[in-house]
Amino acid sequence: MVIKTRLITAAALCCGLLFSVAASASRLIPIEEAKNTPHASLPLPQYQGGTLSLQSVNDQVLLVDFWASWCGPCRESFPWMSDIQAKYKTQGLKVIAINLDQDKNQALNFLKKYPPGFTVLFDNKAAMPDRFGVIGMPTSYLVDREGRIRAVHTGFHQDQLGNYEQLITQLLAENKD
Amino acid sequence: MAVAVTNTMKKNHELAKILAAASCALVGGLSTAHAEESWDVDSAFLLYSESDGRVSAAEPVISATRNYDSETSLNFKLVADTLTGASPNGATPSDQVQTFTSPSGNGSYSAAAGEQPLDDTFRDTRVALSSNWAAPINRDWAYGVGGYVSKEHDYQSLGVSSSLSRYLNQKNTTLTLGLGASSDTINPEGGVPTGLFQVPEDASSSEFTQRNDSESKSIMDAVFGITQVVNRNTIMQFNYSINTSSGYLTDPYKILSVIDDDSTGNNYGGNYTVNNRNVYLYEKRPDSRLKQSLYWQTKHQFENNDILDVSYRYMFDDWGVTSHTVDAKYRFRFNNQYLEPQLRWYTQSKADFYSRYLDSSAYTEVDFASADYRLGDLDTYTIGLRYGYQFADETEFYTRFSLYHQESSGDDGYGKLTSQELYPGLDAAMLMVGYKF
Amino acid sequence: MSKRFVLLSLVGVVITTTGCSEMGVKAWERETLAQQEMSLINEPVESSLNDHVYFSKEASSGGQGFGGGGCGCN
Amino acid sequence: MAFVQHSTPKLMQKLTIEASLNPNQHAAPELWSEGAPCYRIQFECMASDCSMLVESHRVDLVIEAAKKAIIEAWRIENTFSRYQSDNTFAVIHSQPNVRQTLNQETAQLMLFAHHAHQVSGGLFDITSGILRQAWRFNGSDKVPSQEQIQALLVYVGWEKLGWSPQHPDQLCLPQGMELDFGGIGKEYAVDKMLKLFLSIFGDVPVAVLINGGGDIACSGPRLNGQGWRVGIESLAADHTSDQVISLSSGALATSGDSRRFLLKSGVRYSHVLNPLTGWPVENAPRSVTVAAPNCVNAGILATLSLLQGNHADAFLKSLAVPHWIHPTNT
Repeated sequence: MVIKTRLITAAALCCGLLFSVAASASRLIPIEEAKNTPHASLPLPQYQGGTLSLQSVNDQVLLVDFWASWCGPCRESFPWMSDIQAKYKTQGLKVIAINLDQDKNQALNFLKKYPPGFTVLFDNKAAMPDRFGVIGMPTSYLVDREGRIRAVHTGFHQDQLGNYEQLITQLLAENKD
Repeated sequence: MAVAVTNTMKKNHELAKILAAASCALVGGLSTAHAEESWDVDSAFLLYSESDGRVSAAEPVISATRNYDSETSLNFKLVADTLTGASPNGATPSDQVQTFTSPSGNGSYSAAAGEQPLDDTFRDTRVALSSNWAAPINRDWAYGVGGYVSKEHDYQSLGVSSSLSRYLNQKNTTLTLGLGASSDTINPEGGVPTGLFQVPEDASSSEFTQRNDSESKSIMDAVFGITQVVNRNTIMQFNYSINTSSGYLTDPYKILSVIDDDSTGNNYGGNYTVNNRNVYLYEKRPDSRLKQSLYWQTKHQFENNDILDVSYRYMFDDWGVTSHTVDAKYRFRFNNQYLEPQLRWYTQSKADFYSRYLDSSAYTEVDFASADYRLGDLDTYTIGLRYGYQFADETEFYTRFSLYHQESSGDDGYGKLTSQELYPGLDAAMLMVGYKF
Repeated sequence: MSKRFVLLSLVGVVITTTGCSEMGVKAWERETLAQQEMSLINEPVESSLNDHVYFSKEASSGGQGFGGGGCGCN
Repeated sequence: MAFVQHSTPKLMQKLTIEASLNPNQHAAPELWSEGAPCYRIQFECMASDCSMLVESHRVDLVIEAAKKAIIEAWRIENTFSRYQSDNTFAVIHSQPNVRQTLNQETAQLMLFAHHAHQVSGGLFDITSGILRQAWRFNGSDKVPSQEQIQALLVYVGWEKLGWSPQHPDQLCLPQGMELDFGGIGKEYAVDKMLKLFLSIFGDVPVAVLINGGGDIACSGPRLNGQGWRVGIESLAADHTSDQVISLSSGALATSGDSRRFLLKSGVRYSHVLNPLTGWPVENAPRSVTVAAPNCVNAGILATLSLLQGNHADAFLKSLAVPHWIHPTNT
């Protein structure tokens, strides 16, 4: 009898956990509350050659994604970022994936295996992520045409892709007026 | 008018956004990305063999894990094992031939003079299935739930477990609370013997005929742990765990010898006899046990990619057992191979009621007694070597060979008993072969 | 002797955990920790086979751990 | 709508699709070569001629992806068809007045219909299909009586459904009411086809445009970086294309049909019905084509603009979406 009640307590605990999972839908940060992109003037070497700073990209919506070759969800996000870049290029979206591998060679090997359909920059000394506030891998930031951070996503979750894309389309539409 | 137009514009703009979002949700975005969902299987086979023809075991295990994403997984594990051989029954060796009633009461086995009494009717097959589901709740919390069932011909166990983890400090610290409960049923061959009763000659005795068929026990577990990332190459864990068992905790097949302690007689130190029969008693343990342990583990990767894994456990319980365990592994890593020497040292002090034998003058007065060497003073050592080869398709073959050595010690007895080997050592060899795919 | 030991270990745990906030790494510094080999129980099958052997040969069992640490990927 | 073609097409093969995956017994799709690496696949679906234009150097993947996409289109057609006895549509309607659990796909469609209903102020309503029992747009002059319409309107109205967006898979359908997914089904099928098609190719370069009877979605620009040339069909009898646009991303959808109308006492009644009144929308354009990121989105905007009647153009202009309108002509 004693064991029974204990088992029930354990089961109750499990159920409580399962039902506490909450869905969250994210929205754009209002312009008044949005912060400017840090380190916007810092030029970083580009995989495709030359260097690029975030502020040198004019009048485009940016998806700035921090990633590393050893991070599984980052790998999963690559095809999606290629797709989204192709789909919204004409409407002014630029996907910039900033690599944070300590060893750049590992990133180069990775990129050979998974060719990116978007811009890749190297920040192998990790100058950028601290002030961006990266607390997980990958973390991506949606930057509007005025250089303000309007959305942050930590992680890459298949079930939130619709939501990511919706925010991008909203941001692309915003400054067209 | 101008205001009205602007309002309509705004409203329609909002409308367009909602429809864009709704259509994206309906079509499910455009992604061609595939989550890396697959079954990872680890299958292994263990051969365990004790020296002097004691227990040998064959144990195949297959574990399959489905990873839904980096944090969500479902695992199933199936283990089977078959044991054969002989196991010490708890009686002391003697200068006479000893004959023992088999556990079922329907036969007997004997030990020659000076020989360890081994119960060679020992034979068992076990099948166990366990399953575990682990998933995040949100960025800061994760949980796991699991179940376990195992069956052998005289033992069944059913358990559940759950865990809750909280990530702190940018996932550098993880607090975990784990809870487990299990309910076991024992239905020994020949029924449940009465503790500290004399082992009868055969199954016709009332001790046999009045036995219960089965007994049960329940176990509750709680673990509280902290996992801490120390630096880029080092991770550490501390656990405190508490485990309570209650119910039938006795080993129904273990007995004790009663030794004649009449120093004036000529059987001093020999088996105590009543009606010309040696007196052996069924062992009896308390019906509850509270164990607590502290566990520390550290893993460190060196500049050359080798990995050192060290752990220490201190355990103590209300039976008076305390133990220390140190386990160390060092993995030399080459391109697609590794070599891992392993060392383990374990020492325990005996339980309060452990007794290698009972004195004839006092055996009727004890409350609990067991001569099971596993509750005595014990030191064990394991030395092993594991080798693994990773193929280009990320499958892995591995093998491990290890030697296990046990040394028991304790009171050497008196009279004739002093010439007997009361604390024989044990050596076992283990070979494991496995494949991950 | 054993009681004192317990006390010492507990003190050890407390000291180490209060020092935790200064330990740790940034999300992008987990390259090594992300390796499967660096998880605390990286060979669960071997561990479970060992546990089974030691469980049936010794008076102590359990106490070992579970996950934590790792890649910190989200 | 038509595509501007240049080279002479050549029939390469008919694609064989297992009969069980072709429940409506469509003719086998045809694979045409338009001069490597361009291919065209012709197939039937939802009573329309449909096609896919593909640019790829991997003809094996083209065939595999095309088959998968066509099977998906036929599945959607069959699932929501009003003329089957054993499909999802039939199952839903066979259980009136009880709470039933919808499958995930239907629940998603319901959510979409809900959003469209909300933002259109009730003008878009998938329960309004039943009004077609009174209105038959076959060029005749049979205008139903107000009593007839009134009797049907009892069974029209999204809010009469026992359904809420909080539990999109729970539905209680009042007796006599009907859900009509036809208004979004074709666009939905086109988007799903595109998604499935691209998933077969993975990282292999490909450009594809899918035309589901005038509703179009493309994967992006063609392999040479140029847009797809799409002609927006003239309503003139000779079908000469009067406008050619370049589509390099997203989708196009058209609403309106010159062949479906009622003419009575000089008034041309469009086939677009206002679910609030039960009457056709007056002065609606004859057709509207809208460009949007996906076909479902383009389709709903085109439909909503038709419901605005003669404000269609202003409506679309306020949304700042690219669009092409054929005005009402009498």
